[in-house]
Order: sequence, then structure tokens, then C-alpha cells
Amino acid sequence: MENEKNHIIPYRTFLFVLAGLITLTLTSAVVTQISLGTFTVAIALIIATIKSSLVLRVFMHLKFESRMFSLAVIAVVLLIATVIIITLLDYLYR
Amino acid sequence: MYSTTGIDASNFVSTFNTSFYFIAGISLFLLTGLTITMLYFVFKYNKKKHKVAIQNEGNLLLEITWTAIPVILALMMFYYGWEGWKPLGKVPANAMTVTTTARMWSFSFRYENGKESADLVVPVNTPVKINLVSLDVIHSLFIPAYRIKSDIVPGREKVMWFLPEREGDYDLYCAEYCGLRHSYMKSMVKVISKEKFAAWLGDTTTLAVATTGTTPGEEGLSIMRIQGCLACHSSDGTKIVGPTYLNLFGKQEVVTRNGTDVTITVDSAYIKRSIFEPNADIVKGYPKGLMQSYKGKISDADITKIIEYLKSLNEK
Amino acid sequence: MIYQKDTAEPSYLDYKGKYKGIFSWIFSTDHKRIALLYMFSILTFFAIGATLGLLMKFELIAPGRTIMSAQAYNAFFTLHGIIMIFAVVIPGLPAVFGNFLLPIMIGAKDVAFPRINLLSWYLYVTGVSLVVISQFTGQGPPDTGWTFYAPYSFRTAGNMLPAVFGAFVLGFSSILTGLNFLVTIHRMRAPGMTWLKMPLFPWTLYATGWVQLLATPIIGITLLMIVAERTLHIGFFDPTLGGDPLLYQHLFWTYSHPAVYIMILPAMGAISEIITTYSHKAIFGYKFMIASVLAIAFVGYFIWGHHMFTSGMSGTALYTFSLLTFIVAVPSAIKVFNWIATMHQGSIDLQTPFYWAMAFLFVFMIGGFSGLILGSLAANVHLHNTHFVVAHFHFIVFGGTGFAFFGAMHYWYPKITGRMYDTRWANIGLVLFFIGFITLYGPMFYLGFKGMPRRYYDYDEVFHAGNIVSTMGSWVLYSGLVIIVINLFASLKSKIKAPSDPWGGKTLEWTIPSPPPVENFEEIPTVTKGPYNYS
Amino acid sequence: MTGETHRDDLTSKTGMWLFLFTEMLLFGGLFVVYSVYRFRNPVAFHLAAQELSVTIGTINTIILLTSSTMIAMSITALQTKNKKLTLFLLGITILLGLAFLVNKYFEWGGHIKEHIYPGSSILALRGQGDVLFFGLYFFMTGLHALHIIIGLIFIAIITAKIFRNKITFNNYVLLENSGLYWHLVDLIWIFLYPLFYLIT
Ligand code: HEA
Ligand code: HEA
Ligand code: HEC
Ligand code: CUA
Ligand SMILES: [Cu+2]
Repeated sequence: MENEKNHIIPYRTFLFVLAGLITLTLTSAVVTQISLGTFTVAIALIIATIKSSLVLRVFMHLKFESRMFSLAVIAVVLLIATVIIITLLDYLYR
Repeated sequence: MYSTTGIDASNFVSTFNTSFYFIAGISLFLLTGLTITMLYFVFKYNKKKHKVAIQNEGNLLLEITWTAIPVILALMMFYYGWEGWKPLGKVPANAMTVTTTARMWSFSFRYENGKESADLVVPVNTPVKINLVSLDVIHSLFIPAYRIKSDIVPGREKVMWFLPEREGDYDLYCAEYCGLRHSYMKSMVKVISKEKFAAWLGDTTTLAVATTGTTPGEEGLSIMRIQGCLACHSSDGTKIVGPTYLNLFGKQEVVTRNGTDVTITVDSAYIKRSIFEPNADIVKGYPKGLMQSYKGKISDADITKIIEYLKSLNEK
Repeated sequence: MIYQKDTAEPSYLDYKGKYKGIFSWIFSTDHKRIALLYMFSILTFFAIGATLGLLMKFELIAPGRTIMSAQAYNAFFTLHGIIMIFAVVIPGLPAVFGNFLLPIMIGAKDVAFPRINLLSWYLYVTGVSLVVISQFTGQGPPDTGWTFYAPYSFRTAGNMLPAVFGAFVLGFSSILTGLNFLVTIHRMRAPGMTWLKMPLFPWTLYATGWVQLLATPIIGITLLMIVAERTLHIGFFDPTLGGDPLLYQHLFWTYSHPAVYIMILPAMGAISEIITTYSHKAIFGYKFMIASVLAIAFVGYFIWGHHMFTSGMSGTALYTFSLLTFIVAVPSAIKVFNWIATMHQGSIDLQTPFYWAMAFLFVFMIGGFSGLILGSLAANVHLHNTHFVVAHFHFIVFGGTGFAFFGAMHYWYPKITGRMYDTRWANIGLVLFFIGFITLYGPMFYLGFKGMPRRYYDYDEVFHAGNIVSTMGSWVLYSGLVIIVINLFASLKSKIKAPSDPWGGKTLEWTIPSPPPVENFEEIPTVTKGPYNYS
Repeated sequence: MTGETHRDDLTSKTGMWLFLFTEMLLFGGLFVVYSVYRFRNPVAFHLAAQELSVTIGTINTIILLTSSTMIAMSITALQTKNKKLTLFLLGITILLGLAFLVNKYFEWGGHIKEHIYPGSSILALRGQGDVLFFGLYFFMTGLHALHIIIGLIFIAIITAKIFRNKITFNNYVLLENSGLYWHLVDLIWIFLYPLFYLIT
């Protein structure tokens, strides 16, 4: 085995993150029920992004892996976003 | 087919030519230049003449040059293409409107006064705007002589336009693959003088392709031409996509109705039903869903004429 | 065939493993054997696809019906397109030469996941079989063209599901190959082989791997949507249910444009190897070659819309796509210039693979330039969906990837088989092939310019002359190909054994015996110099 | 024989991550479709989304998040050589995954009873926006559910291997990989949840 001793994450951390995730879920559920117009979409998506970065960093260990992995994930997400934006270039201006 | 001499057939020929020949010219120049250089190197530095290679790992200045020059050329090519494309989207306000309906596998053209025609008849030197409507799948209206083409997408409103600059007959093709008889989905653009056009358009009694013959069912035939029935049905016994009309009337045949086979006799009521609800009775051996309903497009009077024509096809 | 071994280590061809006979191949996880499995299956499917092409050309020799019905013609170009694209040129160079040489060129014993490698071959065979089966079952063969455009693809009575599903499975196989290569390159380079000491062929496979990985899932999901559309009538692309047929085209090309770079990048890599080796000179502008490969892979992801210029996209989308299309041509230009500069002051050994590389350069330029014409908005409006496009892509797909494939075949043949081939016949075959190629596809530019639409079973008399010339070209091409293939097969029995480095190449594969031993390297080499060290 | 598996955890983890990227793009394609149709039918999507139960959606989100936490903790448990706890946590992960599916089953069943399903003629009468919204809803959550099922199978296999001591504290990369997969399924749900249930 060439990789050094693996990082052990204490249970506590996971439970904290879970609490955070559930809070965020409930927040987004509540916030989006009050009508905020176009902001609803933005808020819901921002909360989803925060949640997913928690999952990625802690559950999926990105925090502890080499930076390459995080960069690759960001690149892939940007790629999907770009594809959506370019496709929408067609629909927005039609 | 079009001739490359004389005045252009449409206003878009020159914009196409600018963009095409600009790129083609640069390309031809680079292609010859690079090929000759390559051949020259291969001769000059052949192993027999040039025993030991002189190592050279690269040259920054050269790299920058041959990145910059293609960038500039590419941007110019883009520019001409874009400039040439812009007018396609700018329909003149005084354009005459024609609506084309594309279906598997025919076009029909309707004018503002309700006249329908299987060919696109237009007056010379008048901008023509075409509303594009498709009833089934994607087709594409392509007039090579005019260097234009536009897809006809079902469920979406689209227009195209052109300015015919010369009288004559030009081919009009379907350029988006649309099934079995895609290559037979064609029509004509007939450019005639403004006077002739006015007369043609005003004459709503005869249809574009109708001949004023006296054989029975002549009118029925021209209705079917305009409606595109002949793209799928033949009158001479060959099977195209749908059953032939030859000896159809009065025939006994097996159809599938709600999943069960029944034998029917082809009579006027059945034919009417076949045209208005083509999927109610499916003739055995033919696919369901190909023929679309013509309800609202063909009047009862016209159906009578069609039936008259069908009857005329029975061999005694 | 009897192979002599010239080292103590048995060569991978002689190795006796757990299984015997055919099973020692189809159960082998050795990357070299898998490469040959791919080679034979791809050649078989190529022969099928090529025969279909030949028959289509027969049909087109005269207007009206010549040898087949319209139904058959439509089915033929569909099957021809699917086989050639998904089963021949996309896996082509990576799966055959990539599999064989990537581990050797980076100094590894195998790819990272040998069993997944074998799995992807099984998926490949399953996928193509499904596509071929679709021709003979159900209500008639699929007849949509390889693009499966909606809404026709869920209207037609043709037997779409197996074909679409087959393409899906092929995509999966391609993803697994790409994934395997990426991990191999990241994790298994020999000690000392830094990124900038890696040869160009592995570099192109690396870029290709990313495109395979990140583009193929999009076609996967799109094909699944077509399946759902046909079975469940969801309405994704059905205008009567609110769907948008153009969205299908967006998704399809989001994959299929990057896919054309999956086809060409490894070809460019192979050509780079061939040119340096026979010029006995380091590649000119090594770093720029790498940068241009990565640039093509990256920018190539965002130009899919140039296949939809006449579909009625918004103006903004049109010029964005057109501009990016022109930008992506620039890295290709850099590559062409560097290749030619590599020849400058070299000591050129005119062997068969080098002729292939020269032929490649010529037809690739023509294909690329015609691509530029198609990328121009004004010109595309006329030329789209005409035979001009057919000429463009045959020139660049067949002329680019295909020529590079044959070039690579002649270049690495001694390494793979341990034999030398007959150069004279190889060259005669090449000349016929080249002449036939130009006569076959050259006239198509003219036909397209004159307005002959593609996917036309029948055509007007005005297009007759061009089609006759073109059809005759296909016969010349055919004879050339037959000579080439027979020569290569016959040479398997040749007495001339290949030395480990017949051409004077410098990359790692030339340091080990031909054919390579099972474990490739007795001892993993330590790399200290750049890949093309000729001084 | 070449290809004898000489173990290298980072290699197999890299492979797993690359595979996850393909999964992201698979769903990415669907997100493109969603964005386009949402943009074209804003009102219909808005109204149709109100028919989905935020409560069920939220419960399912929490179930999935918890199950994700459990599998993440099971790695810590295995690293600290606590086999019993590992098996227990994995058991909960599987149970929660099943609970998610059961919930989904009833949710779908409810819709189907109201004649909301792809190809339903009654749904078609409600207009194109609704057809598309529910089409996407069924397709995307369906595909997601398929991933859940695959994930559960993987986790079940891993659990069995741990039970039989095939996987222990010094070769747990398979556990890590199925964990990664499970988290990805979670990640996708994190986005499906607001897109279908919340943006009303
Ligand atoms: C190997 C596959 C491959 C490759 C590499 C390419 C490369 C390119 N392609 Fe091609 N293309 C296809 C395969 C490929 N294509 C296929 C299969 C289709 C048809 C699909 C279908 O509809 O069935 C198609 C269709 C197609 C179209 C759509 C046509 C239509 O349907 O209307 C367009 C339009 O822009 C296009 C453009 C280009 C361009 C600009 C490049 C560029 O990357 C080319 C770059 C290369 C050069 C430019 C030559 C070298 C450069 C120099 C020597 C220097 C000088 C350069 C400058 C001055 C810039 N291609
Ligand atoms: C790699 C890609 C590739 C290759 C190599 C070819 C090769 C050929 N193609 Fe290709 N073609 C496509 C990819 C390719 N094609 C694609 C993607 C389409 C679009 C489909 C669509 O519209 O959906 C297309 C469409 C297409 C059309 C257009 C159909 C239409 O629009 O109406 C035509 C028409 O002539 C044609 C002809 C040919 C011919 C004659 C060959 C020939 O050059 C074949 C060359 C080979 C031979 C002539 C020799 C055959 C040899 C043997 C049988 C025996 C031995 C061989 C071995 C053992 C290896 N092809
Ligand atoms: C896209 C192809 C297509 C077009 C266009 C088309 N049809 Fe048909 N038609 C079919 C097919 C396929 C069938 C057989 C299946 C069925 O019964 O629906 C058929 C069946 C029929 C029948 C019943 C024939 C029989 O043998 O019982 C009649 C009558 C008919 N069509 C008339 C017409 C008329 C009139 C038109 C034009 C106004 C027309 N069709 C246009 C494809 C077409
Ligand atoms: Cu209509 Cu092709
Ligand atoms: Cu492209």
C-alpha cells in the first residue's frame, strides 16, 4: 500500500454534519413555502449547493484527499453548468 | 439545377459566394502551399541525401506566428459567414406570404387568398416569405439555386424568405431525412412575371397543376396532388407506402379495427372514413399511424371528387 | 501460425495460461491480447460497414432503382453509419493500439483495471451484435440514420429499440476504456516519466479519455430518453406533447460532436509518433502539440451547435457556435504546422507508415478545410445536409482516422506480430487506396455544392455524372484495401522476423522484444530523458 | 499472468471517482432537459410542482441524508476495527435505503391513481407543461431509484464480505467506493428535491 495511513474521521463530525444537513433541508423547505418570487429558485439552489459541498467534503472525504480530486469535481460541475448555459443561449434568445 | 452565369437566381447567392469562395480560396492556397512544402522536405531531407537529422525541438516565435495567423484568418472566415447569414433573418415588410405545409412526403403551398398549389409559384423580383409548417416529422425546405434551406420542425413556428431575381423553374428538395420516400419529397419553384402571377393567383377555380381535361375524376386527381396523397398511394398498382388506388373502389379487403380483423367492402363511406380517421381501420399489411387525418383540410365536396377519380381507376 | 520466441520470457502470443485455444484469448485480461480481440472484431465490423458502403455506391450509380429498394437503402446507411461511427472509428485507435501500446509506452505492465478492460470488449461485442440483430428482427430494420433524430425515430415502424440500446451499450464500453486509460496514465507511469516526458500518443489517449468519460454519458441518457419515448410516450421530444425535437438534437450533438474528437485525437497521436520516428528527429514543438490536443478536447465540447445551423436556433446561439467552431480549428492548424516542421532537416526514411502519414496530412487538410466552410453560417445554410457534408466527414473520419489506423497498423505491425510485412505490396495497396479515396469522395464535394441532398436514395439526372465517377472510385478503393489486408495477413507467415526496433524509434515500446513478452518489461524502466531523444 | 490484481487503493478510488463523473453527466443531461422545459413552461411547472407533497419529499431527503451519514460512519467503525458497529451501521444504511424506496412506491402509486403517469391520456388533457413536468419527474426519480437499488445491492454485497471477514480494516477500499457511490446518489437527490418539490 503506497498511500499513507488513512485519515480517520470521528463519528462526532458526521453527526454534526448530519444535523447541519437536516437543518438546511428543513430551512429550504420552509423558506420556499413563503413566496419570495424568483428568489425561491435561487435560495433553494444555493442551499442545495451548500448541502452538496458538505456531503462532498466530509462524507466523500474530499477534504482529506489530494487537491486534484476537488479540482476535478469543480471542473465537472462547471462543465455541466456551461453545457446548460450554452443550450439555454438557444432558448433564451429565440 | 442552376446556371452559374447571368444574374443570380436569388439575393442570397452572392452572400453565399462571398463566404464560400473566401474560405475555399484561403484553403486552396494553404493546401497547395503546405502540400508542396511537405513534398519538398521529403525530397530534400530524404535519408539518402540527408544522412543525419539536425535536431531542433521547437521555436517559440514560429509557434506564435502560426497560432496568430490562423486565428486571424479564422475570425475573418467567421465574420463573412455571419455577415452573409444576417440578411436571412431580416424578412422585408413588403414580402408576400405563402404557407407551406410539409408532411411525409410532400409539400403544399397556400397563398393568402386561400389558393393551394403543389408547386411554389412566385412572381419575379418580389420578396417571398414562407411560413413553415410540418404535420409530422422534421423536414427541410431546400432550394439549391437560391442557396437557402430551412428546417421545418413540427410544433414550432418558423419563417424563411428570399427574393427571386430571375424567371424560371428551380428544384425544391426536402433536405432533412424524413423516412422512406425522403428522396422523392420534392417540388418546383416556378418564378413567373408579375402579370402572369397575378392572373394565376386570381384564378382560384383551377388549381395550379390542374389541367382542364374532361376525363372523369380529373379534378379529384389534382386535389390529391396538392394534398400530397400521391406521395404514398399510386394509381398504377404499385405499392408505395399505402395501398394503391388501382381497382380499390368496390374491392373486398381485410382491415384491422380495434385489434380485430374484419372484412369490408370499399365504398364511399369507407373512403371518407379512411381519409378523416385513417387509424380507425388499418388495411392489413400496412403500418398504423403513417397516414395523418385530413379532417378540416379536405371538404366533403372534394372527397366526392376524389371518389369519382378512384372509380375511374377501376379496370373494366 | 507458429511464432518463434526470441527471448527467454515467452512472448504474449506464446504464453500458455489457464485456458487453451480461443479461450486463452476471450478470457485473457492481458491488454495485448484484448487489443488483438478488438482488432479482429473491429476489422470484421469494418468489413461489414464497408460492404454496405460499397452497396450504397452501387445503388447510387444511376438514378432510380439499381440494386435495392428505398427501404433497404435507408436501412443500409443507418447501419453503415452506426457501425462505422460507434463500432469502428470511436473504439478504433484507442481500443486497438491504445490498449496494446499505452501500458508499454508509459512503462507499465498492464492497464489499471485489466478485468474491466476485458469487460469493455464484451460490452463492445454485445453492443454491435444488438445493432446488427436489429436489422433482422421486429418490424423491419431501423431507418433513421445514425443520428436518430426525433420525432422520426419514435414514429418509424423500424426496429429501433435494439439499435438504440446497442448504441447505448457501445457507449458504456467506450466509457470504460476511457476510464481505464485515464487511471492508467495517472497512476502507472514508470518512475521518472513525468507528464512532460510522456510520448504524444499516450497524451492524445489521455485527452480522449476525458472526452469519452465526460461526453458519452450524455448520449447514454439521450438514448435512454428515446427508449422511454418509444415505450412510455413521455413526450420529451414529441411536439404534440410539448416536447421540443430540437432539444434532442442539442443533446445528441453535445455528445456526438466531442465524439468526432474522440475519433481524431488518437489518430493525431499515432501520426505524431510516425512522423518523428521516420524523420529521426524530435517532434517539433512538443509542448505545443500537447497544448493543442488539450485545447481541441476542451473547446470541442462546446461547438456542437454547428450541426444545427438550419434548425432554427436563436441568432445568439448560431454565432456563438460558429465562432467556437472556427476557434477549434486553430489547434488543428498548430498540429499540421508542427508535423511539417518536424520533417524539416530530418533524415527521412520513406517507409510505408510514413507514406500513410503524408496521405493523412493531405486528406485531413481537405477534410478540415471543408469543415471550415461548413462552419461558416452563410455557407452552411446551403451546404447543410448535402453530399458536401458527406464528403467532409468521409475525408476527415475515414481519411483522418482511417488513414491513421492503417498507418499505425503498418507502423506497429512488427511490434505486434514479430514479423515484417512486404513493403512493396503495402505501398501498391496504399497508392490504389489513395487514388480510390479521392475519386470516391472528391466528386461528393461537387455534388453537394450543386445541391444533392444526403440520404437520397434517388436523385435527379443532373447529379448522374458525379455519382458515376464516385462509384468507380469505390471500386479502386476496394481493390487497394483488399491488397493491403491480404498483404498483412500473408506476412504473418513471413520468414523475416522483426527486430525489437526496426524503425529506429525512441519510445519505450521499441526497447522490448517483438512481440513483447507477457509482462512487457523484465524490469520496469526508469525514465530520464524526454520521449523523442534522437541526439 | 499480467493483470494479477496488485492492490493499490488510490488507483481504485481514482477509478471510482471517474465513474462518478460519468454518473454526474448522465444526470447532467437530464438537468439540461429540465432547465429548458422549465424555462419554456414556467407557470405549468410552478403549478404542477405544488401537487407533489413537500412532506414526503422532505422526509425522504432526511432518510437519504441519514443513510448517507451511516455509511460514512461505518468506515470510521471499520477503521477502528469495530466490526459489529460497522455491520450495524451498514444494516441501517440498507434499511433506510429501503424505506426511501417504499416511500417512493407509495408516492408514485398515489400519482398513478390520479392518472398522473407518462402516456396517460388524462394527464395529456392538462396541458403540455404538466405532461413534461411529470414526465421528467417520473424519469428522473425513476432513474434515481434505479441507482438506489444498484447502490443497495452493492452495499449488501459489501456487508456480506465484511461479515465473512473478506473486507477488514486494512482493505476497505471497496467499502469506501460503495460509500462514494451512495453519497453520489444522495447528492443527486439533494438537487432533485428542490427542483421537483420546493420550487413551487
Ligand atoms: C474525425 C471526425 C471529425 C473531425 C476531426 C471534424 C472536424 C471538423 N468539423 Fe466535422 N463532421 C464530422 C466529423 C469530423 N469533423 C462528421 C462525422 C460530421 C457529420 C455528422 C452527420 O451529420 O452525420 C461532421 C459535420 C460537420 C459540420 C456540420 C455540417 C452540417 O451538417 O451542416 C461542421 C460545421 O461546422 C463541421 C465542422 C468541422 C470543423 C470546423 C472541424 C475542424 O476541427 C477541422 C480542423 C482542421 C483544419 C482546419 C485543417 C488543418 C488546418 C490547417 C492546415 C491550417 C489552416 C487553418 C486555418 C486557417 C484555421 N463538421
Ligand atoms: C469511419 C467511418 C466511415 C467509413 C470508413 C465509411 C466508408 C464508406 N462510406 Fe460512409 N458514412 C459514414 C462513415 C463512414 N463511411 C457515416 C457516419 C455516414 C452517415 C450515415 C447517415 O447518414 O446516417 C456515412 C454515409 C455514407 C454515404 C451517404 C449515404 C447518403 O447520405 O445517401 C455513402 C454513399 O455513398 C457512403 C459510402 C461509403 C463508402 C463507399 C465507403 C467505403 O469507402 C468503404 C471502403 C471500403 C471498401 C470499399 C472495401 C471493403 C472491403 C471488404 C468488404 C473486405 C475486406 C476488409 C477487411 C477484412 C478489413 N457512406
Ligand atoms: C404518409 C403517407 C400517406 C399519405 C400522405 C396518405 N396516405 Fe392514405 N394511407 C397510407 C397508409 C400507410 C394506408 C394504409 C393504412 C391505413 O389504412 O391507415 C393508407 C390508406 C388509405 C386508404 C384506404 C385504402 C384501402 O386499401 O383501404 C385511402 C382511401 C387513403 N389512404 C386515401 C388517402 C388520401 C385521399 C390521401 C390524401 C388526401 C392519403 N391517403 C394520403 C398512407 C398515406
Ligand atoms: Cu421530408 Cu425529407
Ligand atoms: Cu461537429
